[in-house]
Amino acid sequence: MDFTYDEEQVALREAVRGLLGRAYGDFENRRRAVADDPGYDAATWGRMAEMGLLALPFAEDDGGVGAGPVEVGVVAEEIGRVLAPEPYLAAVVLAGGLVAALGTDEQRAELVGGLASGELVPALAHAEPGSRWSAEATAVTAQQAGDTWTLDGVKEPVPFGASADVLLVTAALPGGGTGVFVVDPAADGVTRDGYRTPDGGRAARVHLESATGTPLGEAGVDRTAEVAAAHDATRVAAAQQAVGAMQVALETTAGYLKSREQFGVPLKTFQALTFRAADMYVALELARSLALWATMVHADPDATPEEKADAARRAWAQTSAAGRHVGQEAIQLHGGIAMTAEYSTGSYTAHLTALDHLLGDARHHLGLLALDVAGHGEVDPLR
Amino acid sequence: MDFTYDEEQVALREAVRGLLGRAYGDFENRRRAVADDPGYDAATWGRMAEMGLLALPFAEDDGGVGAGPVEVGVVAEEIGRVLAPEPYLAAVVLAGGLVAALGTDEQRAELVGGLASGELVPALAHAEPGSRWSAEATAVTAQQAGDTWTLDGVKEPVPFGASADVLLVTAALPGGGTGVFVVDPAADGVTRDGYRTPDGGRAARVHLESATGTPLGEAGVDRTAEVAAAHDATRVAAAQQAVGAMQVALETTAGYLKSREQFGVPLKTFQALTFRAADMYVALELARSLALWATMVHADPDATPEEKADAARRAWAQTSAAGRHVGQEAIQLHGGIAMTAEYSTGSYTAHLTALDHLLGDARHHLGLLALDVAGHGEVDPLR
Amino acid sequence: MRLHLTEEDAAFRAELREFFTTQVDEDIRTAVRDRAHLTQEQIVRSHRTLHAAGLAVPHWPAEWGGRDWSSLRRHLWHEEMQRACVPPPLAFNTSMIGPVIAQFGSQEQKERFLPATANLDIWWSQGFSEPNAGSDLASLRTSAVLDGDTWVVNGQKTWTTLGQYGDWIFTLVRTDPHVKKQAGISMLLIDMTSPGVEVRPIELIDGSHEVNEVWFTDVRVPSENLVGEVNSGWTQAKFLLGNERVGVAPVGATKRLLAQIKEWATTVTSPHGTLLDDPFVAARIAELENELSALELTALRVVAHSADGRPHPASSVLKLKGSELQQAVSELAIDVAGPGALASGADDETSDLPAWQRRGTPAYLNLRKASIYGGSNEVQRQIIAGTILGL
Amino acid sequence: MRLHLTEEDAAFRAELREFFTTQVDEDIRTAVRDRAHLTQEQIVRSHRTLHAAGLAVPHWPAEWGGRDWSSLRRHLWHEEMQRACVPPPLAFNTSMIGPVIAQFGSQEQKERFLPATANLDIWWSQGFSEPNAGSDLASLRTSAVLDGDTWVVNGQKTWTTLGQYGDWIFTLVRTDPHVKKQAGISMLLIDMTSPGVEVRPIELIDGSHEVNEVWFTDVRVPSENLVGEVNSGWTQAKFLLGNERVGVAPVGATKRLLAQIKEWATTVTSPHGTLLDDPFVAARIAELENELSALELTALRVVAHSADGRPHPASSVLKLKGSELQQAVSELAIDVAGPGALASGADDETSDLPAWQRRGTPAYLNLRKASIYGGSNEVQRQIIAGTILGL
Repeated sequence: MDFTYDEEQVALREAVRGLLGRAYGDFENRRRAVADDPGYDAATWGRMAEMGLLALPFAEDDGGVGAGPVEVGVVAEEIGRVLAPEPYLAAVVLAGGLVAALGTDEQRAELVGGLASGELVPALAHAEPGSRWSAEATAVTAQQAGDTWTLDGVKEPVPFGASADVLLVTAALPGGGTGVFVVDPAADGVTRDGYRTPDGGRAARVHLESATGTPLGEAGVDRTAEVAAAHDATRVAAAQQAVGAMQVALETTAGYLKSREQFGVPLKTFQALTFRAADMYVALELARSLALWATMVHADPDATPEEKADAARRAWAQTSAAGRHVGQEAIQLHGGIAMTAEYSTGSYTAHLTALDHLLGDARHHLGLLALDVAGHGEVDPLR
Repeated sequence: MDFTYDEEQVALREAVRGLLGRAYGDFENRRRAVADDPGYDAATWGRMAEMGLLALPFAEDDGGVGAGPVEVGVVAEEIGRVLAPEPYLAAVVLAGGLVAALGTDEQRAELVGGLASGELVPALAHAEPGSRWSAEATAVTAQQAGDTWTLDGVKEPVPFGASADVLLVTAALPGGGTGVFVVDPAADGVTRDGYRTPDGGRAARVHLESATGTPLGEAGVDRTAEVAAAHDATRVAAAQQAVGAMQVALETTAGYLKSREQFGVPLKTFQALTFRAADMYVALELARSLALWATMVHADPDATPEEKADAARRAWAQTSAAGRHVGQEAIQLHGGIAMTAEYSTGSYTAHLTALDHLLGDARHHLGLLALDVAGHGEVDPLR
Repeated sequence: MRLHLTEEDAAFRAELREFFTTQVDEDIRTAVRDRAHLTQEQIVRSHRTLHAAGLAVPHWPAEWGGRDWSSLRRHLWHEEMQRACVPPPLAFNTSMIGPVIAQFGSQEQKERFLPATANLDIWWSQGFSEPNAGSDLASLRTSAVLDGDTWVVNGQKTWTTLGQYGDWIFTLVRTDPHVKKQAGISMLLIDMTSPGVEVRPIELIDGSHEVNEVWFTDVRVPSENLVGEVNSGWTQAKFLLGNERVGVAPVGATKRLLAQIKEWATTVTSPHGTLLDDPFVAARIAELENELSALELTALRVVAHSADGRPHPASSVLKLKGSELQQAVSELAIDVAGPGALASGADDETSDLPAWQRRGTPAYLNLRKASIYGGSNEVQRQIIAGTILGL
Repeated sequence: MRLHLTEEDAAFRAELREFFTTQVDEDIRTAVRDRAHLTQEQIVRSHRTLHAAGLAVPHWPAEWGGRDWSSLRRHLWHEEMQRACVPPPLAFNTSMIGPVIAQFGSQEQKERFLPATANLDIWWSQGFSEPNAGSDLASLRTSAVLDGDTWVVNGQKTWTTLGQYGDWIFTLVRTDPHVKKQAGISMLLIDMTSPGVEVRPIELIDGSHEVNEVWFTDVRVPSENLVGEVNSGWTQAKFLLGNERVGVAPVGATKRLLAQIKEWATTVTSPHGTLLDDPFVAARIAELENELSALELTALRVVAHSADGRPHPASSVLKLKGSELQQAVSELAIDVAGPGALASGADDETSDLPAWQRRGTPAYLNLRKASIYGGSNEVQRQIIAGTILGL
């Protein structure tokens, strides 16, 4: 068991930190980037592509660089540190991961290749009004007529759904199960309404009315398991993204306590505040440990889908709870200044909260873990 | 709505405080009293009888003084303040309350009269190994042969069961339901094994083997509701007892923070400690409010059994949770000294914990309240 | 000890309930229920409806529209208003500057300001906080220098809530820089249309614009607009800040939101049936309901003991626990909303998700302020530890 | 990044697991599993079984019985021991005074004490804390005055765990009252059979006798029993207290107890089936399991970064969270026990309730100490805030 990055991974981290630091080290740049659609900076996205970041998890044959969850986690943590608004989780890990898992050779070449080069941003349209982090689609249905599949219903919220160049849409299959379809957003019957998410991100309602879709991979096969696996991979990367965000939220808070004076003394004179900062550190480090562990489980070629799902759930439950704690305390320990959009801290809190809504909050996942406590004795993370 | 005691109630409180202060104002006296069986001071019990405290809730016709839950609550709070070990809750509120509710004229005259005068201490043998704060008896069974009822099985833990002069034993009736029987502890087939509880109180195993019992009140009638009601009344009194205990635990802690020096300054210099004392105060005051409110509901002649049960559950859930919080923090804010039996604070924590085991902890009662949240809109305590 | 309201108080409560649920315009109550932002016009209209019925300033002196109610009745009034989704009358006018002018103002000031303040003909803003003061209010720097009959004001105030609608602003200004900091402060009333007054919006983390910076550059204020004696402002500030006994904890609104969350939860499916059947959600609701009952009853106890006009020190319990529960319930709302809580930027035209889901996160983020402003929860703990526990 | 143990480490672990579960006497492991108090004889027997296999002092210098293991292996050793219900070797000997003597002692002291210490032929007690010092260890007052070749010791120590079994006691004493308080302290080894040494029991709130006061009245100690230089005791104390890297958080024992609680919960009926089917109980278990995994992995991270022999500042995280979780699991145990937790004074003869129910409350009360001793959780927060966050 070893928690340290190798030299290449350290070099990757430094490179990403450099790129994103230049882009968003000044928080005003981040505010500007999220102010207008598409909610991120296309030039930064392009530079991420040039650096190969968008190609990281994909096979070399598909245009990727054949790295894995560890490298993706490195990128995600750096994204979290500066709240880079680019749709890395949504496009690369979630949508890209599903294409890599299911797509035909041609689809992988086109979609993964386009994604890796920065030319094509995919989005996964999976959530439906009323659904709650389920891996199944029910409200959107797919109908087959000959070789043609048509989709009907509403997908919402779809992360970065309004600006995506291609949509992957999940739908209930006529014979049961959930299929995944590639949909051209410009096609007839597709209507998109985009809006902001609470953290300055973007989501959309995608309305499908007899919209044509191409099955991703073999037609008519239930893909619930693959949809779930893509979300689990996203939870693991999101956990590292949240760790990066919490780290900076804590550093900023500690810095404020050191520099800010009140009643004639620095705030750090008030032990009730510094002790709470210490508790934030504890929450962060515990979450970091589970996030790194889950990354290793996902990087392990021998890990079963069940083990990966369990690791993702555990890591995300811990990180999500820590994110609430750290996000809330970061604002409280600052006071009013952190309530303003101009100051960065509140945006970290908003982002940590938004990740919960994308992937399921701690209570949701603990509830699922609770169903299984009778099935094992001790939990042993050490393999 | 009025939370203030009237003059007579204030006078009662002062009188009880005087009596119990003389008995246990010096904590060493309490240690001595609980060191030997029966675990309390018979002389103090006698003085409580002389003052009429043991007669408070009972009808004048039965030898009581016709007061009610408010006066009982006054006594309970004072008991809590000094951790008086006398079996007031167990004998007067729980066992006595059941006799008053169910007993025939003769039984009430004998048992309530004896209790009120201090000559006879009853105990309710209801819990069974494996049961969990249920109002039903299942493991102990009652058999009828002619006019004779015999009881079989084990009751445990029975509060003050080894020293009680008379036992009230609940048992599953042949026709279903739970009956209550008066059992002479000296009778054939009754074996008692007493022991200490974690707070210096006493409990016992009562083994019944074809032991003769006299039905309390009419024979063969299901008394589950009355057993539940007696426990609910006990929860309300226990809530006020816990409030008294928490009050003193907090006062003692605050006093310690003021007087104790470390690193050359008083402990109260450390804001992280004083803020936690403030949180203890908040927990105490919120619990006090619900405890007093529940007492008023129980004192209200128009309140239904359901309303009384609900009020008891709410008050006790809040008080129990506050007791954990205050009890744990009282020790932590003191440090090692509060771990010793010689110092009072740890005993307050132990007593607050023991009350949980007698009456059900906060989680248990919140679980039951949770089953009912769909049944109402807002909770409105104001009548 | 008495559980029930007296017959008279019960009738009083019933009458208020009837009024609030029938006489205040439905569009306003709907907006409150749906957690929408109220327009300025709605706030004014609601306020005037209350005032016309004598329900905007009941706690003022009778001479200026007060009703001489018991503390209990004021509590009932406040709770019934929240329960009925009626926005309370504008606090800057009715709870803050009105009572101060009534207590400390000259007869001319009373006549000039109190009727207009009561009817919201003047919209008052608060100019107390400054950028570098935080909870340390007395360290304020905005200065007022006397020039003949006129005070010349320079400086900056911040966190001025709804200052964009303000006609007048009541300020604390430093009128003597040479004495101990509390001793050199005065309270000055400033017409916000005066030259040199500039209001700049502050965007909050939920994207809302509800607070502002207010800048004063050589603003000339007639000396008659100073309240009470020169350099007595700290007295008036303490009076104003300590004046809040009733309504310091938003129990009624929090209870109402919790009840709404239960309804919303029944519309979400879960593996257990609806989300209200989910044992974790139900347990969290049960716990919050119990805590809110305890808080409400504590408020009633505090109300009963503050008849002498001084705030009960336990008011700090209400503020502390009240804001914690308000935040906890707002957090439950987003957990129940689930993925729909991402759609904060959507409206009815662009989203199929219900409004309560979309509005949850901004409200949650916005309410982080509840434990910061009006005396942060750290200040409240300090008060409890110091004043009540003697620490 | 590597998830798996190396083949060698995995084999190492398997070997230890085999040893602990087959070679340590069953009566000892059963007593630990049932949360019973161990007798002195059991502690000694278990310790010697470990030492005979080279498993009592693996972290000592190889010359004195150490094994030169990696930090990871020492972690595995400690966890497997707890998992198998094997009491760890006596910490006073193996983690405290042994390493100090090995580092600072004279050759004579090493030869005289280390083999006997490793084999528990000498039972050491700790004499650091004093009644009025609390976490402020350096303010100690017990004095040692040189009289020829002999130190004369007077004063009082407290919280001496298992001092009733002690043969020798290692103490911090003030040997120079005229310098800054840390500078005048020395470490002295005292034979507890010396005239003037008195051990008095302290009863704890769970009724147990595990700590003691130790009084010294004109106790004469040969000067050869002073460790290191005179007045260098603070150095040795810091070394001793900072020496704990492995095992600072009792993860293994807490995990084991939690797994046992699950088994116990299946024997209790609830409206949902067994108590393990109760969703609140199950959710609390799931949360604790996850927190314990996070703690265990954090311990592994800390272990990996403490190879230089200095404690990682994040050790404070382990102590803080480790004691919190230990306490939380002990609290869950009494909640699962329910009414049976009242029967703490009963034994198998007098009770039909299972032992785990009867032993829950004393253990819960006893473990309140976990966040107080060995550096209270307040001290740990201070370390985290100061050393790690720079506050």
